[in-house]
Amino acid sequence: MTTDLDSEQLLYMFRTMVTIREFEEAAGRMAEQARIPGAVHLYAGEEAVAVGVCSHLEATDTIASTHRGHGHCIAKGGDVKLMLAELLGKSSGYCRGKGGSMHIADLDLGILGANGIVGGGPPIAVGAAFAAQYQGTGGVSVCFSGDGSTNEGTWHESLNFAALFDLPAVFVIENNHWGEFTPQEKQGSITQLSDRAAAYGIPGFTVDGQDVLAVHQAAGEAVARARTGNGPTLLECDTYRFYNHTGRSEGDPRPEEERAAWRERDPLTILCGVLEERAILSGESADRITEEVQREIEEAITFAEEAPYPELSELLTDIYS
Amino acid sequence: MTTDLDSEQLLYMFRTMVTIREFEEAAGRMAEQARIPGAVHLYAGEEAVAVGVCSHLEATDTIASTHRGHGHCIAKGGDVKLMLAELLGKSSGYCRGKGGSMHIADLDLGILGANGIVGGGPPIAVGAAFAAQYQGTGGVSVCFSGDGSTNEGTWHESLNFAALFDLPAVFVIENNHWGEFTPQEKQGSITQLSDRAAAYGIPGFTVDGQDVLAVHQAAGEAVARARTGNGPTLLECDTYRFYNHTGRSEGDPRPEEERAAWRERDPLTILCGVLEERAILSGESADRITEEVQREIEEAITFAEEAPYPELSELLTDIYS
Amino acid sequence: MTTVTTEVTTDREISYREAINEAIHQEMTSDDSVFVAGIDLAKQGDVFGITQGVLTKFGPKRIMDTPISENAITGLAIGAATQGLRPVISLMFIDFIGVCFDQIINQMAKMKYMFGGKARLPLTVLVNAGAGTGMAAQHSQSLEALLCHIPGLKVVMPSTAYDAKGLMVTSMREDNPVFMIMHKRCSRLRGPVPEESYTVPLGSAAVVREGTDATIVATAYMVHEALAAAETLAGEGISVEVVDPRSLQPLDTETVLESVRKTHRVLTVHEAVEFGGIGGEINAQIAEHAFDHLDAPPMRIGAPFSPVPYSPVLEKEWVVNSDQIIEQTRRLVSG
Amino acid sequence: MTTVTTEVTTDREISYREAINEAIHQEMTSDDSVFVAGIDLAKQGDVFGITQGVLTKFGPKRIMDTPISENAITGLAIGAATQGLRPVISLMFIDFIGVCFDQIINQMAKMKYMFGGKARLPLTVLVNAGAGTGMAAQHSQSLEALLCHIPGLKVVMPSTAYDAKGLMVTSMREDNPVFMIMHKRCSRLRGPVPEESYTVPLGSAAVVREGTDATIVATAYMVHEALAAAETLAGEGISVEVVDPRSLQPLDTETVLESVRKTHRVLTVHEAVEFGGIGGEINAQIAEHAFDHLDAPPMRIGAPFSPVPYSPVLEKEWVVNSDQIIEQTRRLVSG
Ligand SMILES: Cc1ncc(C[n+]2csc(CCOP(=O)(O)OP(=O)(O)O)c2C)c(N)n1
Ligand SMILES: Cc1ncc(C[n+]2csc(CCOP(=O)(O)OP(=O)(O)O)c2C)c(N)n1
Ligand SMILES: [Mg+2]
Ligand SMILES: [Mg+2]
Repeated sequence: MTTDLDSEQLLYMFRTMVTIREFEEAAGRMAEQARIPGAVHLYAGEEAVAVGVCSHLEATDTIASTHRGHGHCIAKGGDVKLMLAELLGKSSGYCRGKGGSMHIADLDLGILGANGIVGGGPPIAVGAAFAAQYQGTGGVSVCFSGDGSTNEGTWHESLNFAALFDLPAVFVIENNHWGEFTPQEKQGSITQLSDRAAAYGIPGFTVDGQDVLAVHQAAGEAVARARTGNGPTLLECDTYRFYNHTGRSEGDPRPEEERAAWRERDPLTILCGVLEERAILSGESADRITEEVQREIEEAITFAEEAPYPELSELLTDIYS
Repeated sequence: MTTDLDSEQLLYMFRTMVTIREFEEAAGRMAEQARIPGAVHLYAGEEAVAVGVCSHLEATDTIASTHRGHGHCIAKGGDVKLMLAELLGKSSGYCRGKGGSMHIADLDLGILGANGIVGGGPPIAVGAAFAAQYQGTGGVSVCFSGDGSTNEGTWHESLNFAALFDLPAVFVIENNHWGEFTPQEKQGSITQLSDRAAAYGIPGFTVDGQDVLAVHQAAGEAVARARTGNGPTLLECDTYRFYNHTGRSEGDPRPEEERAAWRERDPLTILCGVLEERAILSGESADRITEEVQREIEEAITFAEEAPYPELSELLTDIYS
Repeated sequence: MTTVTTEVTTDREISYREAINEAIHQEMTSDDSVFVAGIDLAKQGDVFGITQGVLTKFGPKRIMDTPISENAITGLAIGAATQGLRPVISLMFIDFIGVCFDQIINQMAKMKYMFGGKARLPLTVLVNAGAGTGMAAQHSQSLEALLCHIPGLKVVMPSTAYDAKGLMVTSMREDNPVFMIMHKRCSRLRGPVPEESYTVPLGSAAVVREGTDATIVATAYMVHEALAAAETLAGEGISVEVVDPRSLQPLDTETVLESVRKTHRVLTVHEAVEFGGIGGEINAQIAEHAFDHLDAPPMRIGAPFSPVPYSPVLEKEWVVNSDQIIEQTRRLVSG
Repeated sequence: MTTVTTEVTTDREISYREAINEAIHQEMTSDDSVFVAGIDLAKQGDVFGITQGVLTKFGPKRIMDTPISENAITGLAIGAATQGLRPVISLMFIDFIGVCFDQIINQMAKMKYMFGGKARLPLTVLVNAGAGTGMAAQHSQSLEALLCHIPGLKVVMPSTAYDAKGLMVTSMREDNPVFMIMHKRCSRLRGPVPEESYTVPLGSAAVVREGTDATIVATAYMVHEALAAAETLAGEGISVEVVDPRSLQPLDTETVLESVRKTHRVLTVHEAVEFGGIGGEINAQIAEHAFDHLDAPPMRIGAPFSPVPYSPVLEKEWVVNSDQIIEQTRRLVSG
């Protein structure tokens, strides 16, 4: 695949994907050790989607995320220190400890929040897209949704709404083929979810969600379409989560062969291969990057663990402006 | 158009359509005279849809209707006396006066009720379809929806659900091109709503909703598909309401030319033409039928007006079984 | 909050509906970030007439007709509010909050808190409540109690044209989600309303009639029924004070308690179903905080525990009216 | 309804969750028209474990995994119930009632009434409530008050394994929609549960501890907090009676009033946000109907007016606990 990306950009994308992976490995470990109080839904395996899409976004662009939101947050520029502190319920966290994994947000970076409600995000993404259009900011609103969530009515209402008003929005389906413990084929009777674009008269595409360059290219077209006033696009990314629905919990019902096959298609390995082929990265420097990122995550863990819990007086603040 | 219908059936359909028309004219008049307390949404102009579809249904089949439900009710065998008594809030009415126009139901006839909530009916239709499948009754569940209602999330969830489980359901869109005072093109960006079938992997068709024989034929295929275990169909019927959103109220925002053009395509006239052409009906006997129906409606009005109001003690009955 | 007894000095009378319409016009004039969205709001000016003239005056950018997609409409308001706009949306009938209730209770209400305070949601949601118009069970409810139980929302429910305008202005200037609950039977009621813009603070009840023998706390259209009852009762020598909370979330408990401490007897009246209605909350607060001042059990009137019936005879029986208020007040003062 | 003080004579102890599971198994065995539907209920046996073993025992016809489409799931139950089936559906977290609230309040609750009685809706909706598990604002609420305000619904909220089974059986045999609200922190609590099928009537409260100085009315997990508090208070010479309404709609007011007439003091406790919670309704009824028996103001404890916070320190502060109950009861009896 040819691409407009220079080596600096490619390395940045690689590093961001590694950051997501290492963040999730750490979060998974900490959840297992009960150091994180709530549920964490790990994004490991799906890194190419968030990074490929967000590589086109500025701080003035917004994203609406899901319960599986860490990857989106990091790809959009989120700070792993503040994220980990939030996972631990600390006052230095993104939400001062009030939100946790399912509600991490950073409005300054255009991150409109993870969301504990499946299908909760799309209507909000519509609102952000409308604001960009109304204010003429040139901003684009990206909505990430799981395959399972496309069967919620809110998703449908949002696509129709965005299509009707030519809103600057991109609806990304992260099709990891499972919703909790139920496979996609038991949630709907079509296999290619981008076919749903036809219901709204907008373009729909399916790309290999393990290949960040493929995602980057398709997302680039979709973002450009939105930015130039040509309305929303539905972009389905074929991907897979490497862990069970929450954390790295036991009892993953997905067939072992299926899991193994997808592990073969690790987005990090795929990108690494491209970078090596183009002599942008050697195996050695990839390891160095991974180690650097690991150190960064270790520092974030230390930061998070040392951070104070909120004061009890904060219980009743932040409800109203 | 060729058809499997014999003259008796054709005459029955004609008579049913006339009954709907005359019922609506009467209801419209009575609403204007404030003899009906609540809102009535008139079906006049759309008769061919209800009659064409319901001509395939038995009492064991069910329909879920809308706020514009009188036509569905009559086409499914509803009794105009009980309907009119209900419109007047009388205890002899279908719902003992507790429901009114937007909630007329007759479970014995498989009429699961008009519905005051746009998009309220489709999920319920899914349940009836499931019951037919579960119980192996061979029954079919038909869901009527307006064009506007197809932008409610419930509609989408219901189609996906029915498609996934191959439920014996037919989703009929009555595309009258307006939702309240807003035209279809301001409610979504596709023109042919049956295209939405692709989102669920089910067949979708659009037919001339003013031609009862066209509706009959398409609905026949859809009902047969459902009955034989082949799952749901989306059937869009192109039609038009002859009056304003509620009653015959003033201030219809629809362009005069548009209204006139559709008046030209009166489903009664169209069917009448076919019947005359086939020598099944003369102009004279058509008039006779209309007069008979008018007498029937007059009798129903008398029945309804003479019927008693509910006792005050009935206020608190019928809430729980 | 202190008691605000509304004293209006203007000869100009307009209706409740016109008052809200005027508030929208004035706020839209002074603030470009206000926009309005909902079903049939623009061209048609709303089925209740609330947005008449807005399209003509402000153009299609500022007011939009939407598809019948209340989740998208509500999300539109939430998402746009996070980006600095000040949306006003309508959900038409309060009964329709059901179709987008997740966006209301789990998104709109909680976003600020879940994000640790880093969101501002200056948005107003218009809804119409109330029975008595023959619209049956799905178009006649008074569901304010459902909204008042959700931290993060504010809820106002004016009874007069004056309060309608003032509360609408305040709501539109609030940096929080506010539900403006309009009562259908208040819609055409006329009253003095100054032309210039003014605010009525949220969380401030109004003593709409002073009295000494009993307090009636009443909301929305019930304020008018209570005032009618008070008039009749005055003829019998019973002096009734009528308190209209005007905003239910926040609720001005202090003004209610003050009145009860004076009259020693209280009857709370709302049109909503009595069980689980806001009257339970109000009376529980009174019982807890003014117990020693009560000379009789705190009483309540709300609708009986049934859906709203269609038939005019049943609907009339269902809706709380001044006769019931008179009867119960008599019991209250003789108890 | 008369007071039913549960006396169980069995040595067999199982958990609350297992008790509900057993009820489902038994009812499915005895009645073919029962089927179960919801997200991850069949193969996975529910994320809360409520439907473990059902698929194996009854096969895929009787229990189905559904798409993530709560409106369709709820409509499935309504439509199928009109046709004579007895659906049991799960909405997982009670927080998710928001996504299908119209189907709940405007369809399921009102259908029978709107149709003049000509519908029977024998269906049960399972939902899980409660904080204290680190699941944050959208997965921790106690929203029972919203459901109790809607005529046409019934609402049960058991606190023990015994009641869980008995109420589940009753709910599944009811010809009306019943919400079975399970509390997450009750889920693993064990208690004596007879193996054979039995019912606990709706609308019948249980006096779970007898006492003379004060009544604590508590729901769901708060029953256990109240019992712990009562134990401590007994050591201080304060004799507390604890009443668990068990079903909130219908509510057995009579048993509550009887207890209050005996103890003359009452504290109502629930985990839900206090403002607008069911405690307001209960205390308003007590204040109105047992006024002359009260020796102190009727008190309430519910959660503070905020969304449920995530941080363990804040969540612990948010959730009502026995310390608060002890403190308020001391105030109550000294007042
Ligand atoms: C309204 C709602 N229903 C159900 C759930 C429970 N739930 C959480 S994640 C999930 C699966 C979502 O699947 P998908 O959209 O494919 O996202 P993925 O987890 O695969 O990333 C479900 C059912 C929820 N959080 N919200
Ligand atoms: C949830 C909900 N939103 C809005 C309304 C108000 N409303 C009643 S009918 C209607 C238009 C429906 O349009 P369509 O589905 O095309 O049906 P038609 O009236 O054209 O037959 C609207 C918006 C409603 N009843 N329910
Ligand atoms: Mg998925
Ligand atoms: Mg229409």
